[in-house]
Order: sequence, then structure tokens, then C-alpha cells
Amino acid sequence: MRFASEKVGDVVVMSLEERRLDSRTVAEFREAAREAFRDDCGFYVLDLSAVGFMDSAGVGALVGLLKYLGRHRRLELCGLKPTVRKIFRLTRLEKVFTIRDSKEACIAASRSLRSASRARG
Amino acid sequence: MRFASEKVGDVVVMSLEERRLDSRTVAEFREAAREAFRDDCGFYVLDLSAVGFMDSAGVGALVGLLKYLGRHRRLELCGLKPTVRKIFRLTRLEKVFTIRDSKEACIAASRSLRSASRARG
Amino acid sequence: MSATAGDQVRFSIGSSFENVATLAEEVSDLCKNRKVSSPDAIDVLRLCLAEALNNIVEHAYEGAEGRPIFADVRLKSDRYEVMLIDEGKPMPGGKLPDGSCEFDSDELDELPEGGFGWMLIRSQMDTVEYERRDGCNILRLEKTFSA
Amino acid sequence: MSATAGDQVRFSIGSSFENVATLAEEVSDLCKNRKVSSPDAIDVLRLCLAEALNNIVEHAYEGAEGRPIFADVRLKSDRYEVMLIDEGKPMPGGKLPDGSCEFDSDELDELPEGGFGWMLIRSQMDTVEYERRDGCNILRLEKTFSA
Ligand SMILES: Nc1ncnc2c1ncn2[C@@H]1O[C@H](COP(=O)(O)OP(=O)(O)O)[C@@H](O)[C@H]1O
Ligand SMILES: Nc1ncnc2c1ncn2[C@@H]1O[C@H](COP(=O)(O)OP(=O)(O)O)[C@@H](O)[C@H]1O
Repeated sequence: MRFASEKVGDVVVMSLEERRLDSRTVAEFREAAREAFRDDCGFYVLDLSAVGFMDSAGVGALVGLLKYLGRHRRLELCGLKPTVRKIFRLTRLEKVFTIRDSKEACIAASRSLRSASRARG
Repeated sequence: MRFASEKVGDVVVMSLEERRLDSRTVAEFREAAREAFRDDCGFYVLDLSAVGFMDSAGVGALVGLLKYLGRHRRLELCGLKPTVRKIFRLTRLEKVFTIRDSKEACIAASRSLRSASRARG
Repeated sequence: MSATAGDQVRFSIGSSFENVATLAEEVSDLCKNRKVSSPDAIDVLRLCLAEALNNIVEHAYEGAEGRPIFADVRLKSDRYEVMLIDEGKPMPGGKLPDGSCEFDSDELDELPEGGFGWMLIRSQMDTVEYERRDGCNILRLEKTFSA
Repeated sequence: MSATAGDQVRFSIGSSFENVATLAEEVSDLCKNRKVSSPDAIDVLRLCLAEALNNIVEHAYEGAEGRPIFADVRLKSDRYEVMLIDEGKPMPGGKLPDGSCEFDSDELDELPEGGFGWMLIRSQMDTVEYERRDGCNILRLEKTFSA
């Protein structure tokens, strides 16, 4: 599973570089995501803009990742192509995930989240 | 049948702008070629660089064109892709046609032919 | 391709996850060649076939490779119909899973990680019919659409 | 796609020049999906199928549309085999034209404008077999190649 990962401030961004996230690639994806997100930073972004085909196994693996990261680490998705976006709608998982247009939008969200919690703290 | 035609000196060049010269398009091709070559100049070039698929009907139509132009008008072919070139080899029609790499090569040939005949005349 | 009564393509493959993924792509390519008019409808068919075929390999054949799967495909510019036939285990209870998948989106630990396949098929196809006949599972998917 | 005994695709179409041209493209696409290793061999198959199928429409069915044509395709990475079946008129003399096409390249007026089809098929396929059975023409084309 090819991917790029970068750290922008306190955010880890994983960008998949595969065209398929499906039953044949989910096992590899699971491993790759744990590798990319091993840095304990609390805010993770998964950029899916390369993914043109996702199936129920793919969306299932994303639920698995969300559960793996748990309540105290945040996962946001971005770059979903319309066919991929549609799967979230049809499975009603769009209520479970935070989905934004771009990784820049996710990074901006992480900043306002942090300043909000700082203001509170 | 889409094509471009231009006159370079005394040479008429017809460049096919279709990907197929086959049983489905030969009737149109026959008409288009007579249209493009109606100018009575004596030296005609057919540029096939757009053609990716040719079948026996296509090569048959080229023989037809050669016969239509007759002994006193010259036809040269250029820009043949390898798969198209191969058909001329397999049918042994490469001995019947003059085939050059580019239309520039055909135009250069027309010039030396003309100066040769002028020298003779 | 103009549609005549006989226009049909039958794919015969041996079960494996790789073969069924290839088959879903092949049917999509066939849609393009036959001028199925809606790119969205082609995407839908690719996904639904991938889901249904994966279920055949995983559940009907329990992962066994090389067992027969047939896909009969009929395409028109505004409609497709696919029958998938296998000789594996029948559907539980002899009928299609209902494809509902209820969950509480606030209960992270309870979220399902599977079971979305039938939901995706049912929500996108016009017709999904299952029949067990002569030891075979026959699944029929059909959809009409506009360009 | 790994090859199992059952790996086959059967196309059923109604005769027409347009349908057979589409079919030749579809088989080429299938070759790519099934990882037929040689692009040259795919080009050869596309051309030979176009030739053989055009002959069926033109000669076996004398241009009639909507008559049945079947193409059974088996692909491996280094080999393909296609059977074309139609219910039209038999080959003249009950056997394949020999595909020779003699001409004197200096005799412009005598040059043939047709008859190159069988020459292209025979010179590029390893096996070309014809059989008349149960009122059907069965033509088998086969070729093995390296990547
Ligand atoms: N061809 C089949 N034969 C038997 N059972 C099947 C078949 N296809 C699906 N099933 C059943 O359907 C369910 C799988 O549905 P699906 O929504 O695709 O979820 P999953 O992600 O578990 O594959 C399983 O409960 C399985 O028992
Ligand atoms: N399926 C068929 N049924 C009957 N005759 C056929 C069939 N296919 C080819 N033929 C014969 O083959 C010859 C056509 O060969 P071909 O080399 O393709 O030339 P053409 O350019 O005339 O189609 C004709 O003489 C025709 O009688």
C-alpha cells in the first residue's frame, strides 16, 4: 500500500496513493494506517483523493481505524471523490465521520479546535 | 470522414483525421479521397498517422484509390503506425505502394522527381 | 451496439477474490463499449458486482478457489441486467439478507465494520432477486436509468 | 486473472457490421483486463476477429442483421483461443478459403481490392480450423505467444 505521510504542526496527514480501497487492499491499508498514525499526536487526517474505487470492505476498514484510534484521538477524512462520498451517504456512515473537502480544511479545523480548547483551559 | 488537405507546391496532402480505416468507414473514405484529390496535380500524399486500426477492407480501399488515380498520377503513403505497416507487409502490398515515414519525405521526393524529369526534359 | 434479443455476454470464472475483482472491471469496460449512457450507472454496477461477487467467494464458497461462477450480462443504453450463478452454499434462510444495517452513530465501540455490502446493493439497484435452483444460487440485479 | 479450466467468456450478438466491430474491441479490452501479456498479440486478435466476423456478416449471413453470432473466448497470459459460431451459409466447398492472394505488383489494373482477409488471419494465427456441424459454422482461432 503506497502512501505519503507528513506532519503539519500537530497534525499527521496520511495521503493514500492507491486507486482502490477494497476487499483486496484493506489488510494492507490497516497496517499502513497504523504505521502512518503511530505518532501520538491526537489529530489525524486521511486524504483519499487518489482513491477511485471503494467498497463495503474499504468503508468497513475506515470504521475499524476510527475504533482503533478511539475517543481521544481525532480522525478526519478529506479528498473524497463523488463515488466514494456516495458510499458514506448510502451506508449512513457520513454521520460517523468528519469529512472535509481538503486537507487544508482539516488542518484549519485542528487549529481552531486547539485554540478553542486553549481558551477553555 | 474527417480529414485535412493542403497543397504544398504541386503536391496535395490529405491527412486522415480518423482512427479507423476499416469496413465501416471505407465507403466514406473513398468519397473523401476523391474530394481531397480532385485537384489535378499529379502527386498525392496520404498521411495515415491518425489511423490506429486498418483492416483488409481499408487496405483494399487504398488499392482502389491507387487504381482510380491511374498510371499518370502518383500516390505516396506516410505516417503508418506499426500495426498498419504490418498489414502492407502481410498482404505483400508494400511492393505496390510507395511508403515513406513523413509527409515531408514525400514532398522532398516529389521535388527530386520533378527536377529529375526537368533535367531529362 | 444495437440491442437484439440475443445480446448477452456470459463470463465463466473460477472463484477467487482476484478473479471477481477483474470481472467487475470487465463488466464496466463492456458497459463503455456498449455505450451504456450513464457513467454513474456504470460505477454503480461495478460496485454492486464487486460486492455480490465477493459475497459469493466469501460466503457461498467459503473462500474456496476455482469453483464455478457465471455472470450473464445484458446491456442496453439505459438498462442493465446481470445474473450471477454459483454452486455454493445457499443464502441463510433461503433468502436475501435484508441489507438493513442499524447502528447508533454515537456509540463508537458498537459500530459495525461489515455488513454494508447488501445495503449498497439494495439501495442502488432497482431489482435484487434471489433464487435457489438445482443446487445453484441465482442472483438477479437489474437497473434502468436515464443518461 | 489466474486461469482455471472454466475461464471463458461467451459473447452472443446479433449480426451487423456495427456489432461485430464492437465485439472485436470488447475482446481486446478483455485481453487487457486478463493481462494478456503481449500488446502485439492483442492487436493481432482484434484484427483477425474483425476480419472473421465481417466475413460472417457479409458471406454467411449475406448482410442480414440480427442473426446469432457467438464468440467463445479463452485467454491466458501467453495464449488465446476463440471459437466463432454462426448459423449462416457454409463456407464454399465446405472448407476454409486458402487465403493465398496472388497478384503481379506491376499490373496496376489487375490488383485485387479484396480477398486480403483470410490472408491476414492465416498469416497471423497459429491455428485456423473450420468445421460445419449441426447447421453451424464453427471457426476456431488460436495463438500462443511470448510477452
Ligand atoms: N452467496 C451467498 N451465499 C450465502 N450467504 C451469503 C451469500 N452472500 C451473502 N451471504 C450472507 O450475507 C451476509 C453478508 O452480507 P454483506 O452485507 O456483504 O456483509 P459482509 O461485509 O459480511 O460481507 C452474510 O451474513 C452471509 O451469510
Ligand atoms: N462464414 C462464411 N461463410 C461462407 N463463406 C465465407 C465465410 N467467410 C468467408 N467466406 C468466403 O471467404 C471469402 C472472403 O474472404 P476474404 O479474404 O475475407 O475476402 P473479402 O475481402 O472478399 O471478404 C469469400 O470468397 C467467401 O465466399
